[in-house]
Amino acid sequence: MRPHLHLWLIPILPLVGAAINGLLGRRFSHRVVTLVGNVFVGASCAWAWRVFAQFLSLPHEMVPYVHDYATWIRAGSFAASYGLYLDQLSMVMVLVVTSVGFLIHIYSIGYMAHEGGYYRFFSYLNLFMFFMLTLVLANNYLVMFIGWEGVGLASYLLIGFFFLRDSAASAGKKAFIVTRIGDLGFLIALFLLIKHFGSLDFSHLFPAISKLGIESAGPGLLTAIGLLLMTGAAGKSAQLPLYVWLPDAMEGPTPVSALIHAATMVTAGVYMVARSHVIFSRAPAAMLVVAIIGCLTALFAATIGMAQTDIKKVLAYSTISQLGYMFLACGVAAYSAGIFHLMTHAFFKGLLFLAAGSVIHALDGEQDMRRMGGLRKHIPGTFWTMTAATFAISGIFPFAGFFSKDEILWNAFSSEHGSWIFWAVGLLTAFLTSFYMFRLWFLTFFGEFRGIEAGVSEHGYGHIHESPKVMLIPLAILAVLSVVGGWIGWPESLGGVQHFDQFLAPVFGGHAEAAVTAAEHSKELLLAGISVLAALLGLLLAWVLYQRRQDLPDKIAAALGWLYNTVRDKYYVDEGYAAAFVQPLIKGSTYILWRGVDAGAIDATANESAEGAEHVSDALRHMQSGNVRSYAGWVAAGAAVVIAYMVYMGVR
Amino acid sequence: MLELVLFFVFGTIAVGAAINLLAQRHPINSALSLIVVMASLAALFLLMGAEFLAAIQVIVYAGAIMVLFVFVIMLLNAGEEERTPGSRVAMLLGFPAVVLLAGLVAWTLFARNPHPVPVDLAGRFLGSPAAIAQLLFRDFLLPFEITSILILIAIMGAVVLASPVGTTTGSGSPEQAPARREE
Amino acid sequence: MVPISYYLVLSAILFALGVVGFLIKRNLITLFMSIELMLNAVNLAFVAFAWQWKSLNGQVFVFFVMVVAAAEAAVGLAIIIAVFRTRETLNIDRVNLLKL
Amino acid sequence: MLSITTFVIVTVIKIVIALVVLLTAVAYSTWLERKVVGHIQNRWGPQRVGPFGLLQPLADGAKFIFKEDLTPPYVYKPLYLAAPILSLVLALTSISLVPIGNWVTVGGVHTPLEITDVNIGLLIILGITSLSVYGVALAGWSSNSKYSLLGSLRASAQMVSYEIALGLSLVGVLIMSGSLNLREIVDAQGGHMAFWIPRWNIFRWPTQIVAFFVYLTAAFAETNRVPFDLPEAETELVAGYHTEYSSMKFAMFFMAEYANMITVASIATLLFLGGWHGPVFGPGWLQAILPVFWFVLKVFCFIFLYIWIRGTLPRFRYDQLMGFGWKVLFPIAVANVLATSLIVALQK
Repeated sequence: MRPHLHLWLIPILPLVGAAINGLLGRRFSHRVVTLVGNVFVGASCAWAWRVFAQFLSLPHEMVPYVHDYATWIRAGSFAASYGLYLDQLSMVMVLVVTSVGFLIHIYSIGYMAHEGGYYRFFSYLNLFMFFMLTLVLANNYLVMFIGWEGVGLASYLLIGFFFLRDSAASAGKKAFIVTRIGDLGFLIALFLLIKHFGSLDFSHLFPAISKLGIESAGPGLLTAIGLLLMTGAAGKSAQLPLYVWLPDAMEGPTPVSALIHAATMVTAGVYMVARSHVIFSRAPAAMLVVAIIGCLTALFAATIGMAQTDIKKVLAYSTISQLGYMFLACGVAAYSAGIFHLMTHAFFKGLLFLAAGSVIHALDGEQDMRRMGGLRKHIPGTFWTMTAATFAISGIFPFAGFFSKDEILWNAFSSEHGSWIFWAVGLLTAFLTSFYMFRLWFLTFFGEFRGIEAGVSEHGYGHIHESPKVMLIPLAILAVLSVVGGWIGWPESLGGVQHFDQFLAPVFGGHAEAAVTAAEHSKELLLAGISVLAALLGLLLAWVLYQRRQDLPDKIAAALGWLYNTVRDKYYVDEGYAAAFVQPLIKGSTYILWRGVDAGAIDATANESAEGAEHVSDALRHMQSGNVRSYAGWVAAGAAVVIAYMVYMGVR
Repeated sequence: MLELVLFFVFGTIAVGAAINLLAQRHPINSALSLIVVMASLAALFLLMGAEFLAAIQVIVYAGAIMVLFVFVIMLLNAGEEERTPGSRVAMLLGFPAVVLLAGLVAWTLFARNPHPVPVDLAGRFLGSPAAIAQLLFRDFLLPFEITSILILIAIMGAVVLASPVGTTTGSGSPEQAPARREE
Repeated sequence: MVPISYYLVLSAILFALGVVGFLIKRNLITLFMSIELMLNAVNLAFVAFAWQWKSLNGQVFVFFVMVVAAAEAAVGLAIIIAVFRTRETLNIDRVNLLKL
Repeated sequence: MLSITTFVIVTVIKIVIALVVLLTAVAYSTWLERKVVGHIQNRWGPQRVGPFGLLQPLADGAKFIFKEDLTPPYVYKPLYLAAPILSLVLALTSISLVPIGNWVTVGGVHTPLEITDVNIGLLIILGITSLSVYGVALAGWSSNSKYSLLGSLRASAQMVSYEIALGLSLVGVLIMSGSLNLREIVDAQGGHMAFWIPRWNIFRWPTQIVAFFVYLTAAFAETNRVPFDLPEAETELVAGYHTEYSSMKFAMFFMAEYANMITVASIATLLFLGGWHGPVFGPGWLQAILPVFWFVLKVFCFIFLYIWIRGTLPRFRYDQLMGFGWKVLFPIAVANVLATSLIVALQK
């Protein structure tokens, strides 16, 4: 008899929380809202861990553990059900999402304490958790798509949380619409799947696809599906060319940026690609595209990140480039590496955002790094956690980032899909990453505080205050995680055991167990060394520029001139999109649709018909003589006509 | 044979009374002739074996509703109806329509099926109270209840409407009587 | 042996007479009576059909028609009383305020 | 099944007999009334005409016939004339459905002791009684006098109201015997229960006793008898709806009233008191006669009760009358219907 691990509890609990807070929260006290908002997520997190325990002891033939709860759509041969699908991959995702999510919830208690719409915030956050877990646990693409759209909705709501601020509202809209473009591709991919395989159920779909051969000869059906899926993923995970919404999404509260736009939602694309690895691994062309896109995005975003001055913007671009890494991993069929990096990234990037939030909180909402500095002494807790995260993301041994990033780079170099170009770009990106991260680090925490002479927040200096415990504790936990989190993926080359790869092996096939020779090991070690070197180089450069010779950066910027401006202004991509797509759309809808169709045709017909009716009725109203018997006459006539018609029809 | 004779007797009575209803100028006479129509219809119902309906027809229609009419006529002391210029529409439009109606129906019934099926009297006492009750309280229970509620509302409406402004007592009970009769 | 069509014709005649009454009479109460006459005609048709098809539903319908007629009479006559109280007349041609 | 002709002949004969018997019964119930009320009021009542004034009814009849038949001015003639006839006719018609005994065979003709045996007899009788309102109403209205009008309005309102209680009080019996045919209802009451109590409906369950009294009261009101004789409350309305009537027309109303009393009495007998059931013994002719005798006896007792009450009870006030009808009798009757149906359902 199969043990029934009640999976449904994991998504439902946050939904309940969201419902309670959303419907009744307005009347609740601050304390109650806090309680409701966190207890349910905490419960779902705890349950997730319990499920994990059971899952490990689950007999081998029962993995993946699938459970259908109800039939949703039944149209002819096609059927979709509300079902949950638990295998190692989704297990990892569930754990990451619930744990990080729970930590960030706790953090938000402190961060949002003084904001309006407190209950609204927690209700949205819980809602997001529900949709994210649905996405992760779905047992067919349709339910996954619900979660997919749902997290989009939640992110829209949360980005526009301060909806009174116009920039926030428009940022929310931007995120929503840009993601839509990708979702269209996703949808079409789903239609193709339905058309050719008649089902969206993972447990039907993947075996069916595995029977097909590899489309090495030339692009075919699977390639098309893969590319379309990649479009969706690019939209959701902010890859080229659809990354533009993520930086603007920083308008939302910082916990939101941490949870949705760093740790979980934006990685949904990676998860989806990994989930569909069966399709991709049979479509080399698609995989190549994925790898290239990932690679380019990583580099591109990293370069932009170098020149940003807004602390959250920097983190946003670094998120994009890290996501690029993950796609690169998927593109070279190193899915487990991608997921590994996803996990570690969730730790340290979440931490980075939270710490940044703590800094902003300390400075009463100041986000510009040029007006920070010397905060090390004022907010030590934040500083130390931030430090851990910075080292982690820069991939310095033995922090978490090192292992995941290094595994990606190694695979990019070694796997049959990879090539040294990918590796080179990856390495360059790693260097840039560590540079801009340490730039941020130095600018924020070292030197002396530049807030006063800049004249912003005139009472800033005295008011720099460390964040409350409720914010520091999650920081601490995440800091620990971003230090040790990577060790479960300790590569053999360093005499460790790849627990992570082995855990995920059943899902992605056993390429992790590829017999690797000592030569391979030495090569891998060499590459690892190089990447660490690059990271240290970045650290050094940042130290030189922003600690020793603080006049240099402006000189360099002046020297580089237009190049620097281009990078600082994000390559004018937004402006380009505006000119290419947005303006034509606005013009067209203004002149053709609005003035022409709506006002010219639709309204006109409505008005004209109304006036005609008025005239007619004006003529007819004299029938209303008020004489009942004349009415009776009309009725009789009408009856006669009806009867006559019926008789006529009967006769014919 | 006997049925045919009875049919023609009562049918002629009904039609005659109906015509009288129109011809009379005093409402009370019209009311009485309408009662006659109803009585003869009750007889026709009996011919068709709807004995329960026949009784009900007499009790409810003749015994209750028409009593109401007579009451109202008495209370309002309605006299001969005065001659006022009617409406042209009623004359020019209504009458042709009526004629057309009657003509069409007659034509349909005769010209369309020239050999009317004679119905055997096997279903003699088809409408025995028991049978009707079976139908009424089993298949048509919901409509039945709804109509009873309708009646209740009608009673209240009648009381409210008919009672002089301010008071709600007054000419209540006569209006209520026939309505209550159904329950 | 009465053919059903006879009954139907009779009911048609009665109905037509009712309509005519509604058209020519002026007294509110008499108009009401014409309506009742039409209802009765319809009842006759119902019973005739019920007889023809050996099904009681027609008769049950007549029952309901009667009930509704009773309610209608109660309310309608009350209305007539109210009208008489305000307009001091029962002549339908004098009760014609409801117009443009 | 008889042939049409014999059927018609037999029916005509029965009608004649019924008329004669009924009219004499009516006549002598008036005599009885005067006698009994007289003795109740410590008088002798009619004495002169014949022994014990037994010929008094004939004398009255003669008087009515020879009295001047005057029609007051300003009456609405057709209805003024039609009203009394209408009420009398209706009163007599309702009798025609009342069985007074079993089937009998006279000269090879097997026929029931009633004019016609209809299987919804009771419904038809109720219908006819409901029509009898018109007689009163039209009389009062047509004779164009305020006394008559008031009287008739009261009378009709009263009859219409109490008719409901009347009908509902019968429903219990109908539920028990499951038929609307008077004969079947009576047959259902044959035999006796424990302790030699006859199986009459009134004894079947206590609820039926209640029903019987409801019927009794309603019947008094239906027939406009004391204590419900407001329509002809001499002190206020002279003589109510027949104030303006004289001689034969008045006599018709008079006869109608008593005929109605007899009808009501016989219905009570049939429905509650077991109809013609009673100890039957002796030779064949006696066995043939006895049921009829029992029936007549019961009806007589009922009529005596009528008169007795008239002699004893005072008259209600009109609002009391209406209130009693609607607020007391009607609910009791409904409750009785519910209770009886419940009992029957439980017995099934």
